[in-house]
Amino acid sequence: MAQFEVEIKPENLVYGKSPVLTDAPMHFCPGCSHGTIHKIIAEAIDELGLQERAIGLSPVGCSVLAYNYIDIDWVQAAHGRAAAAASAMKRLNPDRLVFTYQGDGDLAAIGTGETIHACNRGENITIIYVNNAIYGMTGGQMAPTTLVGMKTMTTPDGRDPKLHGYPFVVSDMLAHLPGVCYVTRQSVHTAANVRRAKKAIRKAFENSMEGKGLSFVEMVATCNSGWKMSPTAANQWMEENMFPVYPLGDIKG
Amino acid sequence: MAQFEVEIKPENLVYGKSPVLTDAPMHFCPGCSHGTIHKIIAEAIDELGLQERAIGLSPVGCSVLAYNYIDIDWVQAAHGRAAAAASAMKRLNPDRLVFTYQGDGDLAAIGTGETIHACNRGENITIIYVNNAIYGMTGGQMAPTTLVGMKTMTTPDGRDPKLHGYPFVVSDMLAHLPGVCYVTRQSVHTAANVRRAKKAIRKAFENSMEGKGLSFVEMVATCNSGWKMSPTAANQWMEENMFPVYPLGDIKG
Amino acid sequence: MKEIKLLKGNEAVAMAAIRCGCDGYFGYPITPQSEILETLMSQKPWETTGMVVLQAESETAAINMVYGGAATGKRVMTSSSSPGISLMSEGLSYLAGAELPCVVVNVSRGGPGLGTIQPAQSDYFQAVKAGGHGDFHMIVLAPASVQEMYDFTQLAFDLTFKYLNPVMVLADGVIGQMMEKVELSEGKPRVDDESIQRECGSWAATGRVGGRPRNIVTSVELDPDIQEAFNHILAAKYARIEQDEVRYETFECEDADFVLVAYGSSARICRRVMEMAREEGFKVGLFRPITLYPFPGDVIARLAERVKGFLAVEMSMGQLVEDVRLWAGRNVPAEHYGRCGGAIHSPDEVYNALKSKLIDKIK
Amino acid sequence: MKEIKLLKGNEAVAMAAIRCGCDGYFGYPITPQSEILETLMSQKPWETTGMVVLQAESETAAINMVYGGAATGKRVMTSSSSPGISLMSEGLSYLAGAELPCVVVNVSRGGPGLGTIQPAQSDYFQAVKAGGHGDFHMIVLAPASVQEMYDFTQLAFDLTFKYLNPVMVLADGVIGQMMEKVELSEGKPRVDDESIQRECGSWAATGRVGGRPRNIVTSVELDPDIQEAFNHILAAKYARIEQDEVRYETFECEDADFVLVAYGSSARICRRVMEMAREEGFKVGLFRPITLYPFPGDVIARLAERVKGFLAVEMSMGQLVEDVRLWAGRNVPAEHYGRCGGAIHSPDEVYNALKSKLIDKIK
Amino acid sequence: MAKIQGTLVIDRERCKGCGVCVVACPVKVIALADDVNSMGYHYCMMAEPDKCVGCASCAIVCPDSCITVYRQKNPNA
Amino acid sequence: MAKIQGTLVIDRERCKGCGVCVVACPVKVIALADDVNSMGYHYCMMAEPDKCVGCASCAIVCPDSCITVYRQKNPNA
Amino acid sequence: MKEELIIAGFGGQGVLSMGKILAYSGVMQGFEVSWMPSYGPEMRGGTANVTVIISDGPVSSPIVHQYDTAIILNQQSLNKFEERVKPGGRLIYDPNGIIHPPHRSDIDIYAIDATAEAAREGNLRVFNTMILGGYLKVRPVVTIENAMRGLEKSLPERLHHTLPANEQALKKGMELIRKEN
Amino acid sequence: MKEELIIAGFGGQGVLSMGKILAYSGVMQGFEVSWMPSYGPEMRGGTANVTVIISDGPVSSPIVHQYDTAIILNQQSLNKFEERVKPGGRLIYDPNGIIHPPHRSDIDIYAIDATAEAAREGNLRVFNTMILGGYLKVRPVVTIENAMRGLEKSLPERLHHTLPANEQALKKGMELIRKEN
Ligand SMILES: Cc1ncc(C[n+]2csc(CCOP(=O)(O)OP(=O)(O)O)c2C)c(N)n1
Ligand SMILES: Cc1ncc(C[n+]2csc(CCOP(=O)(O)OP(=O)(O)O)c2C)c(N)n1
Ligand code: SF4
Ligand code: SF4
Ligand code: SF4
Ligand code: SF4
Repeated sequence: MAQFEVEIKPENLVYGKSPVLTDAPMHFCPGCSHGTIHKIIAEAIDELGLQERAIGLSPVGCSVLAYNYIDIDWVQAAHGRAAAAASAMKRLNPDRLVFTYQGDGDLAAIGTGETIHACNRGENITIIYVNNAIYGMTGGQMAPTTLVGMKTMTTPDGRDPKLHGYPFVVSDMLAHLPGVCYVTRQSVHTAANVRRAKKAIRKAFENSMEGKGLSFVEMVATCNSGWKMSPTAANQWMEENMFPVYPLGDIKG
Repeated sequence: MAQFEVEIKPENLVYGKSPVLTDAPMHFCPGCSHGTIHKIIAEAIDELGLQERAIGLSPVGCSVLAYNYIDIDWVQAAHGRAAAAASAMKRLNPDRLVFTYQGDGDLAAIGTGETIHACNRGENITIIYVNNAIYGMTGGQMAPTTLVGMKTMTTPDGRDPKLHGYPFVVSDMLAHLPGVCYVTRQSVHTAANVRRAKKAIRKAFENSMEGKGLSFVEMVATCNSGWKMSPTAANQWMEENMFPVYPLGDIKG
Repeated sequence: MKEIKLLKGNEAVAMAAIRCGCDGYFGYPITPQSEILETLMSQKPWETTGMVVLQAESETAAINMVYGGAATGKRVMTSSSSPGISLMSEGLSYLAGAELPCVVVNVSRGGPGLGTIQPAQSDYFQAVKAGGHGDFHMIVLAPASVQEMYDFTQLAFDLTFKYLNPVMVLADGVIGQMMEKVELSEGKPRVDDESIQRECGSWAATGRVGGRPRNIVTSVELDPDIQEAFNHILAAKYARIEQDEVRYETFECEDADFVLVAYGSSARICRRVMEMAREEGFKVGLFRPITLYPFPGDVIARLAERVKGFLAVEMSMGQLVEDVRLWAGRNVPAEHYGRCGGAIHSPDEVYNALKSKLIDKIK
Repeated sequence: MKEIKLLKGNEAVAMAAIRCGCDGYFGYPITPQSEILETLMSQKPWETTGMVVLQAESETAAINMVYGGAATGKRVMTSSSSPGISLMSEGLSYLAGAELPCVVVNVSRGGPGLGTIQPAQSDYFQAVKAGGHGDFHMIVLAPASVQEMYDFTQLAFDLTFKYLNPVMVLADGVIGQMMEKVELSEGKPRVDDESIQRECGSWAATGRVGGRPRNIVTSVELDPDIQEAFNHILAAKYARIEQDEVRYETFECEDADFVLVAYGSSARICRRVMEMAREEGFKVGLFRPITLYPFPGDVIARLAERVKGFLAVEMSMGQLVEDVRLWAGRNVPAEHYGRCGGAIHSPDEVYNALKSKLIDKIK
Repeated sequence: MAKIQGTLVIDRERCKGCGVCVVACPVKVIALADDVNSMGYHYCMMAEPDKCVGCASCAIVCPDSCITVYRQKNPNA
Repeated sequence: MAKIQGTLVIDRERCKGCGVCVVACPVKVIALADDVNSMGYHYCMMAEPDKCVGCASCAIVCPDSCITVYRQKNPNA
Repeated sequence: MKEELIIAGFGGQGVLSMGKILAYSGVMQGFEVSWMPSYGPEMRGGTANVTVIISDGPVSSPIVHQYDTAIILNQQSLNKFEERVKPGGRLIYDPNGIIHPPHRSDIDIYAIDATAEAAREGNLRVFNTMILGGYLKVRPVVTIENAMRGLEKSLPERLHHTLPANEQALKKGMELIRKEN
Repeated sequence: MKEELIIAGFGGQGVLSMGKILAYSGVMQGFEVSWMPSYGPEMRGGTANVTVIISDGPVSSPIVHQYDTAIILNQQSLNKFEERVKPGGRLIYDPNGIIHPPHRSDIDIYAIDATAEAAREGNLRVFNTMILGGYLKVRPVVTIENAMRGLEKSLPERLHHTLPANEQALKKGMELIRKEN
């Protein structure tokens, strides 16, 4: 039977780079979840037609340069303070989509207070929370979310709760706050998960535009450099070790 | 029948000022819950024989001068940061009783992060959290705990959740953290409640000395000046309005 | 319509903000400035001008709310007092680093630490030299009356948008808490979104309205050469500010043998001291810097060629005096007098100090 | 037992802390100093000396942990880099206000804002003039080699307990990240609890051991007169420090026409510049302040009577230079040269600046 | 008449006249005085001393530790 | 042979050779090249192009948006 | 004309608002004024005071150490401020609760039994207007009309029905005040 | 003796540890040394470089702008650092991945095909020791013995079994290096 060649033309296109992504190559390590999450944010913004109304807040962390990749207006916020900055931005610009993108060090360590209070005030913003259980940007130190026994640059023998406390489970805690309308935990390591994660982001963005309160999307993610694994091994390790502590699924709303 | 006069002598003493209280008159407003809470802390320390081993942390707030009244060593901590300071103190002095005494502005607003992380680390300290739903010291502004509809200097028309967010219920949130061994909510407006509250403080102190983790004692309290009521009216208002939102009783442990 | 009111300094700040089209105030209670937030909350400008007023959970949150609001091109402000301003250090550095406009009011009190809630001027260095880490400056305005609390709040908004640089109004508990007559200038409406697009469209993160290229508000730059180039842009801006925005008042300095140098409430007190000295026949003048940064150093330098001595009077252990010395040089004495820790010098005390530290020594 | 190691500056700080009996380190990761925390965590001193090492949830928490630990009389420290130090401003002011001993290491980087993670010296003002609000000073030591990172960490502990005042070790990314040979001095054991009672029993909150009157660690004083009296006690302490603790190095200043003034890594670079200039026959010296506070101003003032000019060299837009000018007076030029924003001046660049700004102009 | 008789020693100068003890007393022994102390407060006093059963409720709720309670069996009861 | 045939356009210079797409492909179409691109990465390529069903799983999981997927009915199938 | 005045007493006595009425009255009369309170947590329960300056020229220093007039409402304030009345100045005090009365002979001392009178009238609220009346009697810096306009300005709308009672009290105060030395 | 050297390449190429081995070797030989890395997030994926100074006197500035020797492992670094070799100095590079080779004629240029050789030997780990060997061949700042002692010092204990392979590589590098101009 004759070899058949698919024609490269728009009608046949199934999936390509989102027009809301810039052409800049991302500085992330190979296989880093950040790239995939950036991508689906761009897709969600595109699908909802919000490119001209979206303002993102990038954190201090590996994703500090998110503004180089997603083609919307961006504000780079101080370490941990994105939720406070976003609160003001949304109140002053109620018809805009205002969302933050924050790592677990950023949100769950130094930013705990700002995050909880933005949630408690029920600000009409979306928080995308990338939980890779480590401080990526600074070279792999323990985060509040680091698993018990997990080795990092500051827990070389593994996290010992007696010394370093327990993995901090943020989403479930926030779900208790009346100001929060939607809490979900997703991941992007398989195509099915990416699809679900994107749906979650869309829902969150829709909530924000409809003024329903704060939407919180946790992304359980890998940091293969920090974990000192290959990208695919990291994905598998995440399934086996992260998901039991941070189970995927909707928590509220 | 003849008038009988009780003899004023030690054998007949039922109740008197705790020896762990100093003679300094307290600067609190008449009827302020802080005085009663100070008193039972002193009594608990006395009963447990911990006067020489206790170190208290006083906050920024009406109780900033707690050190003038309870006759133990004290450290006055920066606004909201008592839990961080206490963490270090206890780790460096593991055989001491280290406890913080904090208002709701101090603990639940600016100190949210430090409080949650001390809890999450399971520091062997006690936090006494005085929730009077207002900023007393600074003249009666809204606190995170202010009830919906409650009038304060910064919510002159009453707290409106749309503008100011929701009353922040701290204790239940903290109870979810594995590092926390004991969470209870008490009040001191009747003799029976004072007795229960003191028992709670004793239990918390015992936990701290036994290294069981963090103990958290919330005291639902009045600030009659801030609430602009008489002390007794404030007590009644508290029963009717505060307790439904902050119900008394043990939450964990 | 002009209106005369008897207002506290803090109330004047709030009224000024509403009346000059401020879009948002974000603050946290602290004595002696809580009336700013309280006045705003009782005026409910959201029902009239649409101004947002939000009580933050901390000063750290407040300054980052300001950062966020400013990043969208809005006219935003916060206020606090000394310890609260310290908590804003990182945020202030970010605002300067991202070249964002905002107004920060410090109604300062005695320190260090929790200190006292009484008035002090011991945050001069912090305001003028190091509001935070890194090479940056804030423009610092020092009001000396309630009227100036009102006027400088509005001036601060003009300057901050002119230079896209944070402006601090540095007052103290005296100016914040006292009442004086204030003439309330006619109000300005808030700037509408179209005007923001027009005026701030090149930098503000408002959403990519009309599909314009994206705006990025940031203070991070991983490449040191680019960061350095940016620092030089900032430096050039500061040079412009130093050139164009120096403000001060002189009182009877023309013939003065001795010059008092004081700002804010100390300048008020020193006017009395000057009167007392003149009554006694001493040729004493008063130099009052209105902008603490840019500092009117040239004027000091010029005076230094002629006068017999300076007395810097401030409610601190000696901060302003260092700038006076820097500009006066080492050939003419620049002495310091000040109460501190919340204590306020009375005119008599300052007069005695002037006599003993300068007049009696030099004549 | 003395030991020679090849260490990074950051590692040297960690090793010094363990070996000088530090009781507790509390810190938060930030480039370029995270190796301090990492080295401590890998050395596990809690298993040997019993030292506590805790990763805090933020710099704010870290400095308040230091505050708490210091309040109990323990030898405690933290470290961070520029934005993190800004977040410590309030805490530093509290530590000074409560007269507590502690060591704070700032391995600084380019700012303002998030800036760059590359080395800079633009936190000079913050360290020296205004680590926070209120009238206070920190003692500031500026190491210029990895050996000094080690030695000054230990010196800092001695000074902080001598004066009960925070001591900052102000380094930068160059000194923090470079490796050099270090001679590790013999260790000192941690101070035991009895000795703490003896040495700090008059102030430390250790529990009322033996029923002694209670100790209160605080920086609040509602009565301004008492607060003022306390400010004068602090001032007297600072006067003692300015008297006794000035440290500096001079290199070939005796016959110098021109003097480079530089600290930390810039001083290292300037030594090379001086060599280059001397090779070309120019009489150039180098003055290196080791303590930035207390500033060796008298020495500058004395040099100013003789030399033809100063060039302050620093990785900033010009901060140290202000202190040089303050002390040099207005009769002799004190110029500034520096890269900033994370860029580092090469010896050649500095040499060219020296020539064009001073030598060629004055000769 | 109660078998157990109580009595109070009240530190008038310390008392702030908050009235919390007045409400706390199950048998309504206490009232606030018409007079004020040197701080200007209407201090509290035993208005009906005979009724006191020495249960200490008043003292326990007093924020300012102004009340000391003594109790004795009433041999006459 | 599949009725639906897919194919990939891979941006080799953008690819970081992470291998996530390799794992994601249900029919094992993709492999990493022995060669490296100018960033030094072993970029990925279609090792068995015929097998591709155009499900886009690879592209969806690719963090760096290197893969564009096209699909067409195979008229010969 | 320049009057530098301090009013000092307990926190709850309406010291600050008395100062405010006076300041507003000064404004009504066309003067420059400044009103500088002590502030802080000690105000609740503790002492409070306010410095009011009324002047026909600009007020230079709002902070003064010596006063033309001191209005004193409790013992602590008397102890603190008696010495700070300028020689030739005046001290007005309410004898209620005063154990050690003022003793200086180089100043004019006036007593005004406002607490007692207001209690007698059963309207403690007007106590400070009475004091103000007494003050204006001995130091008429503003006219009664302007004092009433000042009062009106400084009272919130919802309390304007008390204006007649206050006018009564003002006049009563003018009657009550008596010189002691 | 003073040698100011830069080693520059990709993040993963072991640039920093090569510098560290050399610095340790210098210490073994009794020299003063300094090792100053570029650092930062760009190190992962991006470029990395380290300046090593070996001197018989104290090292004044650890920061230099021109180098006696540049060891270059990728194109970006070549572009950046070729100009910064002192006239008369030397540039050593691995041609793997180099499209535009060095062009200066006032310096000595050496190529060393270490990547290819290490790949051939199936041990990419020793690639940088090979380069080091080549360097020491043309600039013998330390003896082979001290280089090996430096290597031992800088390797963690658990990698000491690789020392013989590294010694091999060092020698291989000395063979491989060839002058290009
Ligand atoms: C105030 C402050 N403290 C610390 C840092 C250093 N820092 C940069 S990123 C980061 C944490 C990054 O971890 P995370 O938020 O988990 O994001 P990731 O890099 O893992 O995506 C830290 C601590 C900083 N830039 N500012
Ligand atoms: C950094 C800082 N911010 C603000 C303040 C002002 N302040 C003092 S006490 C306080 C809050 C008091 O409220 P709470 O903690 O509820 O205690 P309470 O006085 O009601 O007992 C505030 C905001 C401060 N001292 N320091
Ligand atoms: S409870 Fe205490 S302070 Fe209150 S009235 Fe009774 S005795 Fe006085
Ligand atoms: S002891 Fe009991 S009965 Fe007696 S006065 Fe107190 S509350 Fe009343
Ligand atoms: S489109 Fe589907 S079948 Fe084709 S290569 Fe990608 S994952 Fe495999
Ligand atoms: S997932 Fe993307 S970056 Fe990774 S190997 Fe495949 S195409 Fe390359």
